[in-house]
Amino acid sequence: MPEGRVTVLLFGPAREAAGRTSVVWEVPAGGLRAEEVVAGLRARYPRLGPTLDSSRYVRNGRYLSTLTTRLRPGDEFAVHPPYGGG
Amino acid sequence: MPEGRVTVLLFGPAREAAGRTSVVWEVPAGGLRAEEVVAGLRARYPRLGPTLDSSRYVRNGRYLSTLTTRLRPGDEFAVHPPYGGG
Amino acid sequence: MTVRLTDRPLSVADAMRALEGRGLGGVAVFAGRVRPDPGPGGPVSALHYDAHRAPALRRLRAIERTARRRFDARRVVLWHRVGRLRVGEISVIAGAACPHRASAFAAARYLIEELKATVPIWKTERRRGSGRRA
Amino acid sequence: MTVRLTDRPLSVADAMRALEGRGLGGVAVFAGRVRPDPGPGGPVSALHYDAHRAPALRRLRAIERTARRRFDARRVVLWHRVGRLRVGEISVIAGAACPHRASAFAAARYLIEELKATVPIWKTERRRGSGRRA
Repeated sequence: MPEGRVTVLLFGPAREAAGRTSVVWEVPAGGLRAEEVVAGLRARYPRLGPTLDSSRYVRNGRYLSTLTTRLRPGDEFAVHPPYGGG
Repeated sequence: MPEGRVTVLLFGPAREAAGRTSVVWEVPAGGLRAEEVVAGLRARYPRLGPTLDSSRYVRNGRYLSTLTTRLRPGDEFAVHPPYGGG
Repeated sequence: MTVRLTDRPLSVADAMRALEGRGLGGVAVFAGRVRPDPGPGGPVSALHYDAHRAPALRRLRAIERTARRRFDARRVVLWHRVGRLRVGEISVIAGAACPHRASAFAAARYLIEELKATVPIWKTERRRGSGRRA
Repeated sequence: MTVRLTDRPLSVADAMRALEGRGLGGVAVFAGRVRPDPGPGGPVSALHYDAHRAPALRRLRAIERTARRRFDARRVVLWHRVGRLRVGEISVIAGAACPHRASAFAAARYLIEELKATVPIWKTERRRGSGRRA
């Protein structure tokens, strides 16, 4: 995973709505908060909106309790829609 | 099954205690009640007593609600100790 | 066959095949195996199961019908082995396939509980040591 | 393996072998199969499952540990398939072997309910007809 980028993972309905399983996100000089990624996804993939509203967010395998969390280069940021295993 | 006889079936613990799976019982001229068979089994196989106390009795596939029931030649009379399948 | 009393080994793979069917999203299966219970006469080395065959089969079929009606079980297996079983062998398989998983679990549980309580089948134990014990 | 995320077909016979063990008298297994649910886009012809692999495996192992502790489950299988599954194929197997049957049922039920509620696995449907639907 290159420095300066965050890998955004899309699963299940999020993957379906965006038409892709991951997106590479550049971390700007001023830093990047999780909520900025979510807003960016919403703008870039309009069909993704409803899924983003019902999703939880995971940074490096940990659920985020707030989207004001800062993401760092090399982070994995995952969109978890409601689970559907079984 | 010959006329003039009842087949007594012994299962599970009753079979173990009596050392056999069935007994042929003659029906005397005066007839035969279920309780007479049970008393006879008790006398003939002393180890069978406790099992007989906890058993139910079945004539031709039907549970008997009373042991005063008369058995007829050709009947199948079964001793059902508490069930143990599974 | 939905209900079985057999002296041949029971196979869960066979049971799963018998429980296949379109639209049956949940399959729950219970298998009972002979345990080496400790006891005064030594651990169990084998069990002997016998059944009063005709009444047992009638009762198994009645349990099956109730499971179909009460839990919407579309496929049922209720198989019991008879004869001599060694420790570890499967004595009983109770399984149900239903459209949904909650009813599949409830049906399988019902099948095995009813079998144990109401079907004329008996087990007698063979222990390493003193021979026989009921 | 006690927990699995695999793109290979799941086998209940394999699960039963993994659930063998001395003294385990009760084995309960749940298998989920792909249903041809009706829907606005036509019946489901296939499902696609994907998982967030590392967190999913961690969570499966945590569920397994709890089942062992809470229900005295001595053997556990908690297997989920990923990738494309056709109608009728097995998506999940949750099984537990315990000394007694009541705990085996409770453990299997716990395993599947926890998996569905807490493990990052998703399914998306493929329908005959309009293509995709979440």
